[in-house]
Amino acid sequence: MSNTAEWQTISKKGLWTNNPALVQLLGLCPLLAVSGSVVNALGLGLATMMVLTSSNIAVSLIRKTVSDAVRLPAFVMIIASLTTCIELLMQAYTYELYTILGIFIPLIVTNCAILGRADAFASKNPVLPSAIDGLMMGLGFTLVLLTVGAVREILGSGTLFANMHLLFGEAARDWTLTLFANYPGFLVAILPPGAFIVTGFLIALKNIIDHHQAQRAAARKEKPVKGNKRVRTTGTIA
Amino acid sequence: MFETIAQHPIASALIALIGLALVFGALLGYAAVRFKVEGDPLVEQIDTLLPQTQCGQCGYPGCKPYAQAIANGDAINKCPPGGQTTINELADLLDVEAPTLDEEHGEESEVPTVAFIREDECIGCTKCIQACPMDAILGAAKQMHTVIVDECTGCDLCVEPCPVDCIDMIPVASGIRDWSWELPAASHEQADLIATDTGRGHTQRKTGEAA
Amino acid sequence: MALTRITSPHTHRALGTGQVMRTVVMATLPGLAVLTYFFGVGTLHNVLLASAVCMGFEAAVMAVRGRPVLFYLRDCSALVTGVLLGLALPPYCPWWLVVVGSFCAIVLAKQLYGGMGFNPFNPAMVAYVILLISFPLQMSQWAAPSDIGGHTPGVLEALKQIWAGSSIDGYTAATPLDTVKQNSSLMLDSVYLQDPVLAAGSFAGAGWEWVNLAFLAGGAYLLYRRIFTWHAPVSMLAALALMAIIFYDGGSSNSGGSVLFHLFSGATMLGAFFIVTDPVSSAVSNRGRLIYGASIGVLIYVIRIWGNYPDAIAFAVLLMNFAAPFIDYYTVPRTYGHKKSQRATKKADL
Amino acid sequence: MTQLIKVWDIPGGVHPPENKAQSLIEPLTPLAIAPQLILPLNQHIGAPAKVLVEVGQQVLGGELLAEADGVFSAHVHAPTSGTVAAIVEHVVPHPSGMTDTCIILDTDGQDSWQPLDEAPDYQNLDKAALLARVRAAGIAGLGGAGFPTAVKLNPRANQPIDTLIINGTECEPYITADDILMQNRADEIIAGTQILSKLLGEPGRVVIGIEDNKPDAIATLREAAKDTRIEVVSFPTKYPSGGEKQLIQILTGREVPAGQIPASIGIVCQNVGTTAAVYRAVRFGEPLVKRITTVVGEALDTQRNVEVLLGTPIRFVLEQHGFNEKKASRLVMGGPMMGFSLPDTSVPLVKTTNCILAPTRKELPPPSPAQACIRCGMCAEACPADLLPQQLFWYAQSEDLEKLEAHNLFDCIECGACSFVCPSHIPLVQYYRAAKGEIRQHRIDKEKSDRSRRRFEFRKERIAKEEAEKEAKRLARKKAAEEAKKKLAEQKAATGDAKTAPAPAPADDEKQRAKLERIVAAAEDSLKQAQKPLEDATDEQREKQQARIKQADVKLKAAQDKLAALGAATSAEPAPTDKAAPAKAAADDPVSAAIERAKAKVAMSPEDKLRSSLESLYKRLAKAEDKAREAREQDSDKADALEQGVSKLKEKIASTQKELDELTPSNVAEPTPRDPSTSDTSGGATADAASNAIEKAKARAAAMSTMSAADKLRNQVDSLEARLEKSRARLSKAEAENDENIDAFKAGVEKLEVKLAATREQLAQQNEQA
Repeated sequence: MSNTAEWQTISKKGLWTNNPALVQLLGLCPLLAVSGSVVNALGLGLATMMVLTSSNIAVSLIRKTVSDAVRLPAFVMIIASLTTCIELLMQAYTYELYTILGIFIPLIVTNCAILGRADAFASKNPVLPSAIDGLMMGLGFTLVLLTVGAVREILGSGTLFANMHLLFGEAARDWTLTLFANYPGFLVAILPPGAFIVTGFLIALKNIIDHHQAQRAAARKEKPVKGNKRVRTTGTIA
Repeated sequence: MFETIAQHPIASALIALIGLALVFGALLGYAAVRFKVEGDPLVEQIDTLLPQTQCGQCGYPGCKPYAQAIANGDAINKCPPGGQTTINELADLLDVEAPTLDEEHGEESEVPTVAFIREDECIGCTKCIQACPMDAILGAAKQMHTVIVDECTGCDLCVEPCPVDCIDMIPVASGIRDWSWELPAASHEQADLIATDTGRGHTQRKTGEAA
Repeated sequence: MALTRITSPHTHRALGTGQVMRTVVMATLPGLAVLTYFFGVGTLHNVLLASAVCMGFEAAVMAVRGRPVLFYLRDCSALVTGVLLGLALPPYCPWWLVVVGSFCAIVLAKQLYGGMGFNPFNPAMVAYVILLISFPLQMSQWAAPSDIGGHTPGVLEALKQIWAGSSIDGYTAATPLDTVKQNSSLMLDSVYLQDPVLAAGSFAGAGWEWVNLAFLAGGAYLLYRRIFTWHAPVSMLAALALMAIIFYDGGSSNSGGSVLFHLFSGATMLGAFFIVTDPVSSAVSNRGRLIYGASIGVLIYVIRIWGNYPDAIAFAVLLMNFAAPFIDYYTVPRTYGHKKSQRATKKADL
Repeated sequence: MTQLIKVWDIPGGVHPPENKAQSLIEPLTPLAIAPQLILPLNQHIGAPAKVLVEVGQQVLGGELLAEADGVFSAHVHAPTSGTVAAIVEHVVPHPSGMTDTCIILDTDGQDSWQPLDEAPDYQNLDKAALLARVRAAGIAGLGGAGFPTAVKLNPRANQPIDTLIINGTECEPYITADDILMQNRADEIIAGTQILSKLLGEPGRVVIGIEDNKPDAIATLREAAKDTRIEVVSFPTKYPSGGEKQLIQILTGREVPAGQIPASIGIVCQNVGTTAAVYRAVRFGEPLVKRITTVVGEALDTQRNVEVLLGTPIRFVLEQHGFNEKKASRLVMGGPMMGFSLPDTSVPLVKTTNCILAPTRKELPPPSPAQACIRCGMCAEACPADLLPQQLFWYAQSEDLEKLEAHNLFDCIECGACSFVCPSHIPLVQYYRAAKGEIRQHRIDKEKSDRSRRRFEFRKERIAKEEAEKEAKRLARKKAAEEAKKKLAEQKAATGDAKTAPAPAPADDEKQRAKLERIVAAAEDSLKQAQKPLEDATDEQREKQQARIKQADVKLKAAQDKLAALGAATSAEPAPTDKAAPAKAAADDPVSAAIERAKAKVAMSPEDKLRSSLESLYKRLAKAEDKAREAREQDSDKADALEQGVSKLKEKIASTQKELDELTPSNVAEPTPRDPSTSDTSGGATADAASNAIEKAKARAAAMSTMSAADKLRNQVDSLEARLEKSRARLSKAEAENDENIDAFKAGVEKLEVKLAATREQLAQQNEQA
């Protein structure tokens, strides 16, 4: 099972073709709510990624012992426990960020992307692929979160990487890039509508790229034989 | 009683949970019986959208089996006789995005056709009669066969079995009485054109018009 | 002989979309003139800049979409959006505010939804709201009307302010609606006496009453030309007046002022005849437009009195834009020969 | 007094520029007879008329050229004397610009008429006689729709008519044909109205409705109607108050329920032109061969109203009025709001042509390209049916047929008011027409696919049953054979004759019963199917449907009777019904009988074979003729198809006979390939799509025959060779697999070989000649 090709497809799915935020449109609530700045986005993204990976591993481990009927409650239980762990961790190490993200950390439990992966992938696959799937899905989600956060931060307050010390300690305090001096602040970008608009643009961009790729692929592909799948509806004719 | 419960939190929690489980279980069971769906209405709905040519180009022996297959998750773009219209309707019904026709299953013909038997050459082998899913071919052994045009769906299943190749698929005659207006071109395409009866448009450019 | 075959009818009324739009722009001229008279060239500059930028964005998007640019510019809908946005923005606001607003109006609110006829919201109002919540400071600085001895900047001075960003604090004044909003729990009479703008006016504040009268005149002209029906604007004004009557408590500023004050201050008339009547984003049938207009009227009063913002046209209009399809659904007229009107759908949607 | 009559208003409506004055300056003039008249067989709603004349036949004016085919059809008469030059496909006035069958009449200029059946005492005629005279005159609504008038004047008994409305509205711009008719022939209109009134059982109210922009016509008609109970009502001018439903609303305040005809609320509406034509038909026996048409437009030198013979080519009419082709932007038949543009000037003038409009570019400029809909709602305000044109437009654009129907698309009268006011110049009406066409097509497809599904399922069932029966039979046979063996052994031991038990007989009966039961089921099914659409069908359709139901009923009853008879028979003795006859035959040892038959067939010489097939054909013919006669008596619509079948059988018999004749003297087996192009065409107009298709194929073959004979032959040889190759391949494959149908393949190959040889020979001959 451990061939690289399979891992590659799993990775590509998580990062691009089946990206939870851009394609499955799952977990939009945290995506829209906390992507106001890069640091928020990164914090929540990392937390989600960790929960996703570990929950995938856990679910994959117990997939043969849990019966079908109770699988969803079991998965939710696992995810809830892991989320609590992460919450406690964040409380311990990045307290300020924890207070800023507030309710959205515990709300990771309800992120459908996590339960979705657990049910759709981890419950049917061995541990290693599940771990990779969780990691890549989480990474894909985090990347989208980061992009949206960056765009919104730039548009909204004219800076990038502000307040990174909340996550990386005091050394990161002066990472802040001020892109425009005396920026008046485009408040809408920071408000939820801005998140919707930016996410919409990102999805559109992805679709454009996919469309171009599909066109190129179609140009390369040879024409299939027409009608070769036909069967007789009237039985065999002698 | 109440005190014992209060004194044993674990027991009381268990009792509460079991009680809840019983109540909800009963509720769910009742709902399952009460709202049971007879058969699979989805298959019927899909079947009514399919063109019923029974041509087998989808890879299933008939439209109903394909409808069943779609209900079970097969692709909806395998029906060339229905063409894009059917795919769109199916996509509407199933609430998915409409794909284009899978060319592996054949291509949509532009005009409907019917089978026509060149009667002088027919040797009366009855093979086409056996092949016709519609019972639309009349004839008997050693007798000339003929197609009931109104019943023929144009599936062309009869063409291949004919030993003397005397069956043609001919386009259905369309005349003044079948004619209907065409939709005008989409408005942004019309920007350069003038509205015409044919819709596709006399390519009369605005500049040409002014001249 | 090859004759062109053309679908019936073969004759058309001369009124075209472009002409409708140009008539609307013409009808804003009296209002624009009065605004310029009272507040100086600021608004005129806004209107010109916004129109130009809006047309520019429209042309750019059309070019990107591969559509004939000139053909679409000729319908003048971008011009109308630009003019309305320019009228709504405060005079002497910085130039980038106008540009950002135009971008929001044309690109975000109009073209992203598919261009003319497809936008669910009024583009000018979307832009106004985005600017209002993003840049509250710049958006709330109205110049003082010349009537009360306010200083009306000259052309050069105005240009300097707009393009170089020098301060305009010197000659701004709170609008009447602002004044009433900020002075709660006072008697209206004393508010009126305190505030120079209100004091100088005869019923709704200096300058503002004349601006609104001018827009009313423009609207009357459009009604006369039958560019739109009377339903939406009249029902909006009636609803607003009714609300003002119902909640008028005889003089405290909590009640928000008299009927005349509500009808002739702020952007009431501009909204009633140029925003509410925007056909694209409003309800379709006449009955629907009555409901649509009345709801806007009620909302305007509600937001003015109990909301956070002094004026409310934009918010009220956007909220009712949301509701327009819903109104349409319930106001389908009864078709000839049918017993009762059909709801928009026979079958429930999936 | 008439001024006090209340009129209602209609919603919507528009006021396009009237442009009526220019054609009213000159008086009404008859137009000269054109050298050639083109008379389409379908100048009305309904089935095309059936041709009664032959090419080359001399006809007199007023002679019946084609007779109505069915209820919703109308006669076509010769407008003047002349010779039938051809019966061909010709471009007809239709928005599609397509062709239809027309009778081309070369006029002789004599205009000699056959004697007309006058009725000076028409007032004493009874309803049936009056109606017969109207029908005989071939009158179809002259207002534009072309609904056969006799049908409209014969409402069903359960629909008492309380109001007769004569439509003199003429709301379309430019058209003044009715106006000038009312001014000139008010007496005829009044007399015609009285006839109509009598035909409809003297309804309580008889109204002539005229828009108030025709004061002269109103005055003349009021004068003429002075001593009658006919009211002449004028009302404000507004387009489209001349629409039947709109006029009813204006004059009575009532609305025609959706999907129904005015007769359902007790109203009949007729155009003034039709009314005058009815009078002339009843009084003078004059068929409808001419009408008043407005010829108008700035591209003409003369603009006026003319009385012109039906079938006159538009080109002729235009030439008489100084048509300037270069100036014209288009040519419209009908008014500018609802008329359609003509593809060229060779089309004829028909019963429904009320106007020929030749406008200049300045007058009616070409439409500007459509812009985006801005939902301004002007269309909804203009719509006389209170529809939501822009919603319909959106749905038509996205082809959302369900929503279109939910928004009552079919209540759209296509008046064009919405397109007229649309500031974005969207061709709304075209969208609606296209959508309507698509919905109709969709319904037809749906019906067909439902039928297909039933047939397929039925077939599967039948095959399953057959399999089961075969299996059962096989078992029974086996058992019988064993028994027979046993018996034979016993009988051998005892005494002589063997008599087998008629075991299979009940099985056969069983089969018979099963078959009949299936027929009953199918009949019931089709009855149900026919009844279902009845509920939502419109009145016109309803009649047809009822006929179908009756037919299904009859079938069902017959089948049930048969089944009952069979049931009775099986209980009594196994042979009374004729269908059970073979059962009796099979009662003897079936195995030996079959072997005998097979032997006989093998032993038959080709001659005998032909003879036997001839015999069977004769039998079939007799049966088919019986059936056809029966059908004819029942007036079933299948009669035609059956008759065609009969004629086909006859043809086949003839050809078999010929073959047999050839075979008998020479005794050389040379199958003569019939050339498809030489087989005669049986009857021109065929409603049946099947024969149509065959006809087409034949036509193609005929087209092929224009190729040089040698080329044709060469082509034939090529295709034959290819096919022979294919057949041989198949044969060898079959031989390899030891297929049971080897014989068939062999026969095919042989046939092809013979044909190829013959064709080659012919080709050689041809080459020699060349």
